[in-house]
Amino acid sequence: MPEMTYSEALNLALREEMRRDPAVFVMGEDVAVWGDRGGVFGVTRGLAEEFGPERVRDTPINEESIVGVAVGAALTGMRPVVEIMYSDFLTLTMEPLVNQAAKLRYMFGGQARVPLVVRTNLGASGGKAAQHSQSLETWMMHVPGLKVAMPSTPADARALLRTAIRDDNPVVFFEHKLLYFQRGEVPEQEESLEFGRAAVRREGRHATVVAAQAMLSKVLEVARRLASEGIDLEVIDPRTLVPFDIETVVESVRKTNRLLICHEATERGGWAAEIAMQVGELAFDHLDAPVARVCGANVPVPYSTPLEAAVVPGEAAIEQGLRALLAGARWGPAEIG
Amino acid sequence: MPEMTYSEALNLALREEMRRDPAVFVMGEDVAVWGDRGGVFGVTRGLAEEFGPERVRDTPINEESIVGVAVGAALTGMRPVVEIMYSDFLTLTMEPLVNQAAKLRYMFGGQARVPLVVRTNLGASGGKAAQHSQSLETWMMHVPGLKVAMPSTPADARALLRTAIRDDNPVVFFEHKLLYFQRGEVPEQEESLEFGRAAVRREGRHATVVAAQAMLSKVLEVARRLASEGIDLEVIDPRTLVPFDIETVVESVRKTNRLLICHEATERGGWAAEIAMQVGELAFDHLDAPVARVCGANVPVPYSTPLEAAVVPGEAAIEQGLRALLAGARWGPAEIG
Amino acid sequence: MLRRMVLIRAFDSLLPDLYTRELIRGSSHAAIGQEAVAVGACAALAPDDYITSTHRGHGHTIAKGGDVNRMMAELMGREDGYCRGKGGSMHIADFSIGMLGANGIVGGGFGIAAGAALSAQMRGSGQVALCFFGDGAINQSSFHGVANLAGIWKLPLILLCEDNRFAMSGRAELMIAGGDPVKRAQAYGFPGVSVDGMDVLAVKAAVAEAHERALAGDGPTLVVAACYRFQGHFSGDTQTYRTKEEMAPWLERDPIPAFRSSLLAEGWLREAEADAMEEEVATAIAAALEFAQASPWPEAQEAWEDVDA
Amino acid sequence: MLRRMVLIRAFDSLLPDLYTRELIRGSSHAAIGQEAVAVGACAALAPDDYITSTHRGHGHTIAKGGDVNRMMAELMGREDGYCRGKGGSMHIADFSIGMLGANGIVGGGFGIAAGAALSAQMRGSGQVALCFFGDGAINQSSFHGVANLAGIWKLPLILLCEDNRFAMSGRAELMIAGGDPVKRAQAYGFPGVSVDGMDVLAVKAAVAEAHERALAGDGPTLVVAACYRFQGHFSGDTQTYRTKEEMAPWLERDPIPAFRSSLLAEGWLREAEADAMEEEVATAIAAALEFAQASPWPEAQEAWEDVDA
Ligand SMILES: Cc1ncc(C[n+]2csc(CCOP(=O)(O)OP(=O)(O)O)c2C)c(N)n1
Ligand SMILES: Cc1ncc(C[n+]2csc(CCOP(=O)(O)OP(=O)(O)O)c2C)c(N)n1
Ligand SMILES: [Mg+2]
Ligand SMILES: [Mg+2]
Repeated sequence: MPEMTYSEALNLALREEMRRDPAVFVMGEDVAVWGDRGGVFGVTRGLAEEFGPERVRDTPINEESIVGVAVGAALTGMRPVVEIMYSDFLTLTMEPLVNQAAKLRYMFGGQARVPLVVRTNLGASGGKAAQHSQSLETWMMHVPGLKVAMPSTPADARALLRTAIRDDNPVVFFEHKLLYFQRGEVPEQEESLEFGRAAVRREGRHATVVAAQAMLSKVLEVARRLASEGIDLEVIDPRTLVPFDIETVVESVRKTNRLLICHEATERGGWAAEIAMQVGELAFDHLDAPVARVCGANVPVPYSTPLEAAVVPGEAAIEQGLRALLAGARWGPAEIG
Repeated sequence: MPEMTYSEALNLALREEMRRDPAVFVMGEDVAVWGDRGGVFGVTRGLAEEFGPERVRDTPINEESIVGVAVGAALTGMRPVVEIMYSDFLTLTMEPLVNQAAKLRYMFGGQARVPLVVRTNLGASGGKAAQHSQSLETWMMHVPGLKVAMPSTPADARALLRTAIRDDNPVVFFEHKLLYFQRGEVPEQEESLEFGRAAVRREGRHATVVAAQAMLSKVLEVARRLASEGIDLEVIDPRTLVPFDIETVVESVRKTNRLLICHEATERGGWAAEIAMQVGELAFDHLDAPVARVCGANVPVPYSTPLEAAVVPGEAAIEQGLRALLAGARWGPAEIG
Repeated sequence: MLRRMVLIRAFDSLLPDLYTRELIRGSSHAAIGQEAVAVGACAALAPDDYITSTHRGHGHTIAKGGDVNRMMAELMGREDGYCRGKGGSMHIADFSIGMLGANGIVGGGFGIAAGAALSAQMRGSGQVALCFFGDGAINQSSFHGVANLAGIWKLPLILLCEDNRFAMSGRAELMIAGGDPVKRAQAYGFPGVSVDGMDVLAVKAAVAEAHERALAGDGPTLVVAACYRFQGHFSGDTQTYRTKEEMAPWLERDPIPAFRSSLLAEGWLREAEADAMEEEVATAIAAALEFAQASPWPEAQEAWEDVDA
Repeated sequence: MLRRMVLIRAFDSLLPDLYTRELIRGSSHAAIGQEAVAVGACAALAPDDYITSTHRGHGHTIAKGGDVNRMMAELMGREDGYCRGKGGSMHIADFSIGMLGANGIVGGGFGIAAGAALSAQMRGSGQVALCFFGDGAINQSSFHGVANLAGIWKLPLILLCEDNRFAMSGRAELMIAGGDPVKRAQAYGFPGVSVDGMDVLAVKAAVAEAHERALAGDGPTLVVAACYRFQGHFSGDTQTYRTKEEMAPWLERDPIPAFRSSLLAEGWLREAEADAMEEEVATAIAAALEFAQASPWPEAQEAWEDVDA
């Protein structure tokens, strides 16, 4: 299998889908002409050359209209894949995304289809500070009518983006800044990956951990470390938040009896709670300890290195959380301050 | 104690605070000239007459600028109280609210204060359909730097709005459409009500229910009904979601050993999960059954009477949820369809 | 065209009574007095052209050729409604006639219309999109982004502003900086045209010209149609924000009798034909009421359908 | 003014090296070539007037009288930085001099500036607010709502567009419908003024006039200053979107030597004074570097402070 970066894998999916279906087109700020042509993180690189400026559209700086116009195009036969440069700028697109894209089909009694993909990235990385580091995927999960993907590997990035583009519903597709230039194997063949199928990234029996993207690699690192002490973690990558593969998590918890959920998004009101709630509903009697979480602190993301490191869960915090879970004690990030 | 409507109680709080502090002013669509002067739900009635058009400002239809400009005014010595006619239109204000109001103080290292109140209403009522019925309070709860209030009675409406206006931080103040014209006693004296203090609306020992606003009255009605069967519910109204009075809930659960959370907001990713998670963290060993929830269905709010009634939790759904909780069984709204 | 105007008037005239009888709920907004704008504009479009509408959308739907039976059934929340009862007044859509939906969000149609125009342009379909919006909506943020995009991409888009002088209680002259909405077009480098919105033929002519520009690849046009909302914003609006005196001259310019008289005077229509047409409309409306009331209520479990495609 | 221009140049010239040495992180954007706009504009303001800035904000802060020591400490994420290390380049603010913050959101300053102007108007304080923004930002939705409000409320607001011809790779002439941003003012009924942004005195004069209008209660002015970004959007920008040839004529019009020469020619400055001033700036910059590096790192638990007042 060829190796490529996450960014290249996304690029490949776009290329394949644009070749396959002339209705697919790309639109966003600096997606065509920027850099060596194609997006701050290179995801759309070379597409303008191959598909021309009609299908790879640089827009003015107006996120609201990027999504708003994409909704109209999606309703009328096109399959727009738009890029919002940072997920913080989703705040500017909530009206068309939430009041229009997510609801039109429903409000119109099934008349409409909205095959729209909104690609963006989340997460803190290297001091981008509070307005370029947010992880807003939980908002989207709370909106009926939106699907939510968050791939963690190059192979998944390509396969899930492909699925997203073929989906007749609006998909918010969250990439992670720290993953763009990480390499991984990607199958030669185009592969389909259905939404709602979690990946068990590591099997184990002492506790289950759910984590995605940048948190996933930290969790796996901690798992390797704990393995040397004979602690076996099962690590699950959800891949999509809507639909969410709760069965895989529940099955794992039935085995391990302990669950920790780890996300970078702000802890309060974040999706860890939703998963914990569902696991409680479905597997309460199998839980030997309360579901635990290690999540982003309830503060905006600060700039300075030591501050950023304090609020984004690192390996130490994850390990501490896991040890507490295994010991049965309570642990929360508010206490590490 | 005089009786008045929720809307009148809010009006009273605005009036009192505007009299007290010349920095307080009101801004929004149709808040001054509409109807008998003052807002679709009458909350700002008569304020334009008393305080003049400078301090009670009708704006053009542009929610983004209403909040955006209010942030600038709040930073520079004023205390704006803005009205967003329906909380669905908060989607248009997320950039100034989330990226600016919530974060400026933090990003600027404590230099700024943002004494801003954004008043709006949530909930379904009488067929307003998908774009005028959303309950988006959980989004706000997930944003560090925002406080979130949702009063359930006229007395609380007045007291909490007063506290919100005096707070030096941005507060998103959710009213409920179905409450505006409900009456209740409001103390003669101006009363302070600190944020983060839940009200125990009914004491009981068999299960705890957390609910606010329109759900609260339904829960209390069900509680009355179950009382005749000897089932004693403890009912807690959180009053504010941020800060949240988790102690009161935990204390109650220590006594009742069962918890149900009921909100109108979409179930998936809603705040019931957050409260359940925290209770799990703090009182896992006291739970005799998994925390349950009866919440809005994971669909947009439909128009037609039977459809709307199906997706917004009614007394029957609440009762069914409670009976299942007391019996230890699992219950979810997906199953009532 | 006269028939459609009369049909709109008759349809929207039912609303207060339907509310009183609790046959409809939610919010609905009558376009009485503004019929010439909807009908004139749609008369200049091809059947497969797109329109987007507003909260005040019944007239637009009828003008584009919508079915009053299904509209009425939707208002009553019934199974045979355009949206199977899920939408109500503010979300009526009929994709089969290019009607991409009313919208409960002021300014919500800008992106949809511009996107449909982009789609038509990319597909080379020769379709044009027309966006109805109010004098209030021109101040909405989404106007700006869409006007700019339409300008640089020369989208086949007609921005049709129904300037009925009010946005709820907000007077256009107080809310629109610069006073006249038509000035906004120049800022984006495309033409802005003012037209008498009480004159259906004038509206049609202005939109036809904009339509030609769009098809020729010359991009968008802003058409501002001066009109007036004869009734309250919605049923129950006390209208304390305006006086009978200021309304009077507008009410005198009612577009329907005006158009009828001119058709009669110019011999396009005979008195008897006109009367027959009005009777026919009355019959259609009565039939719509019957159709709607005979339509079943949706089943509760349908609330879980149509979320995903 | 020349001193501040030179100081901005010197400050922003350090950025690439600081990145290489990993002394700063995140994104920062140099205003090299645009110094005349920041300095000319702020020179026309009173000390207690407000400004809002952009992602490219170092120049604005220095021009308003900011302290390069605290700026540099902030860039390095230290305790003595303007934001105690929480903000970094894109969030530097100094409320003591009316500098209401840089902003990471393109268009994020419009509401803040207009709100400050509204506040000044309501308090009768005689302050004016100036909003710096780019040719890219004029297309942002927030421009529209704020321009409209400022127009109808006659806010004491100066909208200062730094038209440096690019928004990252987006060329102003391709992205701004209608071509010239200055046209947008007319749409809202207030004046739009074009000025040579390479000429600090011209900028100062234009802003002074807008300032007078604002104080007289005549409302906002849009000032469009034509300038050029001499360097990449940020460090690491490969600038494939523009050619050396098109840059050359702009680079020749460097505002600093131009202003220096004219001051010398007109006798306002002597060569020796100019050299001394440049040396003094070099010393100030060296001191800032030293100050910042000597400043302690914030403690981890400070991350939990400053969320709430
Ligand atoms: C985003 C948004 N803000 C506010 C409203 C409430 N609202 C509904 S109609 C309306 C007035 C619209 O005025 P205009 O655009 O002139 O249309 P008209 O009602 O005159 O037809 C308002 C403020 C809304 N539905 N959506
Ligand atoms: C809302 C938003 N969209 C996109 C960006 C990414 N971005 C940062 S600066 C910039 C270009 C801004 O152009 P302009 O306003 O002309 O300012 P200049 O960089 O030329 O000074 C872009 C697109 C952003 N920070 N915020
Ligand atoms: Mg109007
Ligand atoms: Mg620029």
